Amino acid sequence: MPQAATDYVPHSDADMRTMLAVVKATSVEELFADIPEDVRRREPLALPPGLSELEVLDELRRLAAANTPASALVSFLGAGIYDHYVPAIVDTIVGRGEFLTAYTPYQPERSQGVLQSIFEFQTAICELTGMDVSNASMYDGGTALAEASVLAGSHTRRGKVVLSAGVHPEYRQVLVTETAGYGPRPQVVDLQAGAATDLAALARVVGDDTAAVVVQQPNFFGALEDVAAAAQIAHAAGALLVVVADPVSLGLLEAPGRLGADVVIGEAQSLGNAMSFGGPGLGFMAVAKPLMRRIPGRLVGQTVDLEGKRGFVLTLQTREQHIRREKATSNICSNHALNALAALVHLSWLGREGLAELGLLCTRRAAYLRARLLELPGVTAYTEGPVFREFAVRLPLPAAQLVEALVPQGFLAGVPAGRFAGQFAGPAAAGLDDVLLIAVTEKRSRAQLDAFVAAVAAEVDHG
Amino acid sequence: MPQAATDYVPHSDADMRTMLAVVKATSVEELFADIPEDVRRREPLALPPGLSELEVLDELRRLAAANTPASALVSFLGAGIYDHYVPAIVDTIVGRGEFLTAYTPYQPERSQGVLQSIFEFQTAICELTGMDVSNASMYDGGTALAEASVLAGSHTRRGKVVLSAGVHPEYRQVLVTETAGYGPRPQVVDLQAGAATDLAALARVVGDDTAAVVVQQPNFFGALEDVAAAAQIAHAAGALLVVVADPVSLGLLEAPGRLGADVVIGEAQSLGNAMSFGGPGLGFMAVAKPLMRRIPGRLVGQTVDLEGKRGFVLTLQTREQHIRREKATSNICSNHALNALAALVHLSWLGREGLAELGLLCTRRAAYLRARLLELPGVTAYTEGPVFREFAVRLPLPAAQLVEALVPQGFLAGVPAGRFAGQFAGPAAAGLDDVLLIAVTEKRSRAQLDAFVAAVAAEVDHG
Amino acid sequence: MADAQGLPGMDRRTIYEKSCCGRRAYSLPATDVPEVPLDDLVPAGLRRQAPPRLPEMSEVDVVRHFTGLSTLNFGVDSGSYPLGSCTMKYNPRLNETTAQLEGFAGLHPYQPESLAQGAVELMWELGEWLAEIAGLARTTLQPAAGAHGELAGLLIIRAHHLAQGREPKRVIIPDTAHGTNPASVVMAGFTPAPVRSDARGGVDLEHLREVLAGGDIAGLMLTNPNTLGVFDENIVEIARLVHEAGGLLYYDGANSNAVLGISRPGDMGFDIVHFNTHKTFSTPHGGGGPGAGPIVVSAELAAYLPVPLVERAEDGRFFLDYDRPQSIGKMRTFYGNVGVLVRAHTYIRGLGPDGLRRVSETAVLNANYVMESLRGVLDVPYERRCMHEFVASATPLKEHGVRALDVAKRLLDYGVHPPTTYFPLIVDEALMVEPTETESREDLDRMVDVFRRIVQEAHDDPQKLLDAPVTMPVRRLDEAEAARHPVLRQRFPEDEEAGAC
Amino acid sequence: MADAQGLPGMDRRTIYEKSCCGRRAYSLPATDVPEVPLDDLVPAGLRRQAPPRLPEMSEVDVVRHFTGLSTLNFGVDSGSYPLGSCTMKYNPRLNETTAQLEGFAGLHPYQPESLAQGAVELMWELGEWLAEIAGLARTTLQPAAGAHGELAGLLIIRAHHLAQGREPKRVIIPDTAHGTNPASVVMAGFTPAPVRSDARGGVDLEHLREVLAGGDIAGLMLTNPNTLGVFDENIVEIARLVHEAGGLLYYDGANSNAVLGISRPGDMGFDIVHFNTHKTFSTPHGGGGPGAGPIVVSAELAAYLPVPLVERAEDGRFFLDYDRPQSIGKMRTFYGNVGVLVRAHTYIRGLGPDGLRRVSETAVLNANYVMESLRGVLDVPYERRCMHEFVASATPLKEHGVRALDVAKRLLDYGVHPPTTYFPLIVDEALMVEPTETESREDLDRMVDVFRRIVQEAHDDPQKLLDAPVTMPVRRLDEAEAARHPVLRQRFPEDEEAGAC
Ligand SMILES: Cc1ncc(COP(=O)(O)O)c(C=O)c1O
Ligand SMILES: Cc1ncc(COP(=O)(O)O)c(C=O)c1O
Repeated sequence: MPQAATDYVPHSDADMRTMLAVVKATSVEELFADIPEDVRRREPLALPPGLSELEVLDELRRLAAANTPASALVSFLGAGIYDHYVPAIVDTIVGRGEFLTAYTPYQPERSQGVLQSIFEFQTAICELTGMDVSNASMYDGGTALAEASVLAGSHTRRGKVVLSAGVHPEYRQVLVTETAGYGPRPQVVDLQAGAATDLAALARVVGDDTAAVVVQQPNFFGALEDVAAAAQIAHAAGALLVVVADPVSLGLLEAPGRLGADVVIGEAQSLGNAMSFGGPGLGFMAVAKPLMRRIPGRLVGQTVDLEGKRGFVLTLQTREQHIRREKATSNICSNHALNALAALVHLSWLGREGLAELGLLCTRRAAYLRARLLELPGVTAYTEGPVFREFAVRLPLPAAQLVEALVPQGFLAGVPAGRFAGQFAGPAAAGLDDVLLIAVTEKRSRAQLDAFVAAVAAEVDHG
Repeated sequence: MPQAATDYVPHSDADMRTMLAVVKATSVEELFADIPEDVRRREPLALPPGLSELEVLDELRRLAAANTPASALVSFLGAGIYDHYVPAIVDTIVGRGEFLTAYTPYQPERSQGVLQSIFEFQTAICELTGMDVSNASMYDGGTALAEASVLAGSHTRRGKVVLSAGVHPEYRQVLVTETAGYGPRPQVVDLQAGAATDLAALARVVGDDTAAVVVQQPNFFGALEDVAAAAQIAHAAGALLVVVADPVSLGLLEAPGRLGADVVIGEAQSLGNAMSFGGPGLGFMAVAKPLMRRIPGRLVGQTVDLEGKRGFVLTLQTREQHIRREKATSNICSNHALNALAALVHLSWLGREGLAELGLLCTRRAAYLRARLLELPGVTAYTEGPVFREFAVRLPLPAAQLVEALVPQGFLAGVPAGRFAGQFAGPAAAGLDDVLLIAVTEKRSRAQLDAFVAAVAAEVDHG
Repeated sequence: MADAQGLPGMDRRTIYEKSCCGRRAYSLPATDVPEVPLDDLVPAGLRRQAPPRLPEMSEVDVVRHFTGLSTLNFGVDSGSYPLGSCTMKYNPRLNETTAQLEGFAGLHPYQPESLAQGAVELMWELGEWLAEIAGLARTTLQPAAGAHGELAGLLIIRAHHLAQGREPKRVIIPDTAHGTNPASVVMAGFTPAPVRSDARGGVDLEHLREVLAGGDIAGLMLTNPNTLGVFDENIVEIARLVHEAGGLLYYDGANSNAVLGISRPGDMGFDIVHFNTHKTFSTPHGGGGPGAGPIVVSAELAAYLPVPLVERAEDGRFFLDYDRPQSIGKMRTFYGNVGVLVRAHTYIRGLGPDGLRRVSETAVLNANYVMESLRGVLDVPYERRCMHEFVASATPLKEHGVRALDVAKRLLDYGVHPPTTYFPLIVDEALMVEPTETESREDLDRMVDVFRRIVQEAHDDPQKLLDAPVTMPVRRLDEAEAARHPVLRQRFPEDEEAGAC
Repeated sequence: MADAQGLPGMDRRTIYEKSCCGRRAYSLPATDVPEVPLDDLVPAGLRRQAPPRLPEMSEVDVVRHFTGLSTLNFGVDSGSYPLGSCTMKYNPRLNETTAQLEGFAGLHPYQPESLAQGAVELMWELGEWLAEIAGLARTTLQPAAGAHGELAGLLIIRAHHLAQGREPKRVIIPDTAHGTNPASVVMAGFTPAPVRSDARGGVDLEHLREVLAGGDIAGLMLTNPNTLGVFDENIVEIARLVHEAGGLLYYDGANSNAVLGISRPGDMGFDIVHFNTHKTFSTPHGGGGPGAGPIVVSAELAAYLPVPLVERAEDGRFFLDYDRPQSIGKMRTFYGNVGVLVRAHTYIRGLGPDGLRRVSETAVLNANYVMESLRGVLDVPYERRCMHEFVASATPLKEHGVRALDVAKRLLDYGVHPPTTYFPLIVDEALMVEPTETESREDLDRMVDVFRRIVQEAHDDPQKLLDAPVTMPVRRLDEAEAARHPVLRQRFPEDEEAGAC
């Protein structure tokens, strides 16, 4: 009988008969006798029939071909997901079956590979952020923020968390949704003109009910915040400072830990991971030593075996749900370990100098593009002051319209800020529809930047 | 200093200094003192400057994008290279660094992986071909044919090899070129109408000067040859029978070994290997036991270690150039081991039943397409009788013209036989320009075949 | 220098310990824009003082380091992995091929929807399929894992009650439940109300009635089959009772591998279901993740699903719908672990309804086969058929001074990955065995044989188990020490005393 | 069942021994055309009687089998691999990425040239680059490996002489030459004329003059630096002498890694050069191949290059030129190992002229560094600088009953791949060490340290070397037995006696 659908079950018919005999059943049906008849399904599921491997691939190629991926265009999209170059070695390593097809390392003696890699990842995150303790990863930036808020609430036993509006609007939405029944209530502080956080307003709302202050660096519009000042405000009120950090920026920008952060979270997709329509990315969280026993998720620690040889294990598991159940610091169980491995490989490839180089190249090119765009008639600065690799400009036409117009020329001009209009208020919220968020990675050559400026110029002239 | 080109050299400047000190040199220059000044190059090579990894990838993507690969079209191209489906596991396995980046297994104790896999490959080839001994691979089908001819010459000490014109014309050309100074002289026997070898003519030219008779099954135009009859003719004259076999056909067609072949060679690209513009493919060679010590290339054999445990080693190396130098059976050193591994994985995935299933599916679809095409006005059979997955038809217009005409509709209609016109004579050579060679793999669904027939019909009407 | 040991991965230095000043693997494009002084770009005050001490290595060093590490690890590709409740089945490589197609992997979440129609179609289709498999109405693909799906589901339960002006607090959870269930309950703002299991391993109906009688019931979370591997025959009655009490039923789908096409949670009476694609739908677990935890809800609850919801318009176009006023909000940035979802889609598309059914039939057969073969070897507490997994107990070995953990460690020496040992809590010295459907009879026989041997060893020479493992890169590791003196990151020499690398 | 051994790859059954009746991994589209009876398609007489006994396995079994096998293997990715003459440098993964781009991997050789312009451009460009690196005029990319390039080159030498109405028979080959050189000479219809090496390891000029005086000289084949790792300082004189005698000079480019951008064979006086891309240009060797052996020839010899030659037309289009009446013909089916050539192109494009020069500088520095560090530890026969490799001799250890092979086996126990031991023939107990440029100083130090240790062991406890390896999956293998009773394929039980699987 031909095999016309994929099937990963090994048994031949003879195997099935032998095995049924061992379990003293005459049919597979019998094994399901415990399932009451009225909840047994007799008709086949209404799903398309199975396909052979090559047909499945054809079908998935058809679906893939119905997309025009940003990676194939000259893209300036960012706003949380970045098209950085992933070195070729990353996929080779994360594709090795021993990493790819392993579960969480519950048996450390047979899992030293992934355990050591997580230990190394934790170290890398600590080094980048300037913090003492990093966990083995979170789902993404947004959920990491929600967890940070819960952590701050339980640590300070306070009921409010104050967020800069410069924190990614989707992260803020996730925080609101996920902590609806639990953890501190969020309050948002607007941005001032120029897109940096209004620190005076922040200082006004932070008080002794505040569990944490959250700022993002660079913030959603690319503005560089005064993290140290935010730390002062937070700490003066006995609150924690949570910083949402962009790991790629941390070769160039000061480590939040040095500026007073108590918790640093963020999204590290841009290290080693494909954009993949936004997931799976890589949430991370690092904390200062005193918060070590409050951090959610897996932690890997160093220990010794009974001969005194170094090894690595999951540790401080009494924080975790699988041991502590309802007393756990979080419900997170599966995390994004493989994405963390990818990030670690990418960071190892970049190394100490490479990360700084990368940041500098992005910064230079972003600054160049910003300057060129601001020369165009009607284009003005939305983000003011220094930026890292992303900034926003105000256009003389709706940003979404510009994006659409430039697609046929092979450009993805940026992310229209109007998409997030509901998430902003105050001076920075005016006329968001004309604001375009533009990210420049190392993939964008000067030639592309120049061509892009020319294309924008043409549209601006039209408009 | 930024690193603006790829560079796989690990040394820092400090390393270089330390090392130079150890070798008592003050500069790297000094190490090259043995090279006479007049053959030292002082100017840099006139090559484009180095590029960073992402720029190299961009450039190679540009070049790749300047091709429209057959794999992305509805292709009927064959004639030696086939677009069979390669299961996803193949690349995973051959991409594992331990296989990919190993050298020839000179140290068997540390190379059991590749040695065992070659032993398994040799077994698979023996099973497919019905022969006793297979080597670890050859470069490709054409060079394997040249080697087979040399082997036959030295075994029989005769000076002529008689080739059916049904043997791939490029294989024949390679044979002619490579053995110009050494080995038996080739003589070609024409095909009769219907594209099978003219066995009567073959019988006439085979004599006691003949080292070997060579036929291909299925032959270049897809006709099925009477291999047993060819064997009789060869053996009657004391010559060897060399069969050029298509490994994919060997789940369905009789093993040449059972029909009297002394040597079976061929191209196994279609097992597990990308088409890759024709290379690297996978030449193979299998021989009957008495020829074991004449086979060129690597052989892996089973043995035991000093504790009696089974293991595998390169063996009978006294046939080989690295031991026997000018007395070797061949000069081949590097072979196509990784391609052989890919083929082995593919064969293991197909298994006993799968290879037969695959052959049957191709045969059915090819037969269907042939029948449908032959219904079209002016389309007549070139290849007559039963076929496997490939056949030739005579068109009412030049085949190359049809191919060109159908590209915009997404079809690669086949290989125009006119391309090989100079390599044929006799009845089958007449009007080759109108002959199209059409291959149908399992990738071609009935819907595609029907659409193709319709497209051909439209062109035939035009023409 | 280390002693003679020829295999790779034995150099156990960390990547930081292998790092060497001035080495590098990276290359980046040359600066092609004006080299503005750094101070003019980013003021010194914002810039980093000390560089992060990332490793400095050549590319081959990086490759060797991680290749070596991988050989110290164990995956499904390495051998049998009967880790109960984790469904460590074969992860088809086809999934990897499809997920890596640039048309998926290269998509930016904010690119115009018109340029991502294939991805949205895939998500829509997968949602429909999961709804059919669950026997419920609408799907969200956002949750990143099972636990995240639980949280999403519980927030929907919360929204449902709030919409009716109620705010009940208690969510019933059997004592067999996975730790994520109670933890999620707390994170959603509820309190867990535990319910006992009966002698057959199912929910104790008596006790359930008692708990329900306590009122304030928001819902119940149940895994069925549960983590003992038994199917709760009273499920229809349980659902009736909970619904009567005003509660909703949440199905923890971690064990769905037992019932695909055989019994649907929706038909059992559940209102919300999550699937762990990394268990049931073959997406690889990657040493801890990423997975995906899509949830499916009844038609009545669809309004509360997180935004955006994947929709298909009249004209056949696919779109992300944000205009859902009753939605709980957003469960995560962007839309879900799309890369993982492509794999799950690939898997379901290939297997089809018959293949999925065969998965469950075989998973259940395999578990029963191993269970029956182990009767008399280990204790098997519940005298009934199991579903896709079963729990054995190593209690009888205690008299030899041997515990489940020792059995687990000895299994390592025989090349079999140990079963789950840390739960379910209600079985003493539990060994939760889930062979999965992709293990062959030979592999199961070998597994049974190894168990037998080890039990024999426990009788004859228990020290062998206490000493295990002996064939691993490390001997038994001191977990207590790790927790007592946590070392959670590399320490650099200069942290202790000043000095260069 | 095997004894306790927890690591994978230790199940040493072959895939045939693991095979099980009725298992399968494959899936294929359902038959969608009329199911004509098989006899009507292919007559029974042509059909197979007994199926090939391919393994029957599930997909996970196949994956596990080969994953296990891979762990028994050693590649550059596993550690240092100083296999002399083989240039086992790092194989950049970028090469794999580019070679797998569908735009290259999916090309059929007979698709219209207009649809393959990128591939032909790549080949053209690579040909130009290799010509520049060689210091010669035109390239053919057809040869599949070095030995195949040698044959092509010798056939060109043959054609050159024939075109001048001559048919000289002798090709001069130094005693240091690799075995492929004499073997290729024979296959091209020539006879090898050996020439001795002098005390410094170069060609003995006296002897060369004698051999030349014998007349009938077709040419000379030389590796420079040669397989002793020394550069022949007399190369200009050698070339002059051979040319004077009417011969052509063939450069075996296996050792090109020493001279990239530093000295060009064309400038030295050679007429033909082959490169081994799998040595010099970082394409992986794959456990034996595939490689590529492009050759470059002088302008005078270009007419003889095999067809098709890659050409660029006036209008910028690229094409394959078959219209070359003086061509020797075709060296292979189709055009060359294009997949390998893409990798070589990628490598050269990334490194550029400076990077290539740095390759050779570092390769030579590394070799000298190891050689100097080993002086006093092993015998280093030639008291001069080496180029990218050097030959040490284990002769001093003979007094302890230890030979080069024993040193090699002991190296395995220390995780270092041994050097080449089977040649060059003129050094007793040769250990030909080629570190390559991608090994770091630490790795070289470790290598030296291991050598030291082993030599110490040879003095203190030679049995350790004779027993080696002890940490490998197998102990020392009996190669003589393998040759005496060749078992070159799986034997099936039913081959011995009838019986099912
Ligand atoms: C029964 C059960 N529920 C929930 C979970 C949590 O799933 P995830 O790890 O995907 O968050 C698990 C995972 O082990 C489980 O076994
Ligand atoms: C000096 C020398 N010449 C020629 C060759 C043959 O090259 P290939 O293996 O590519 O045929 C080798 C390979 O080892 C070699 O070292």
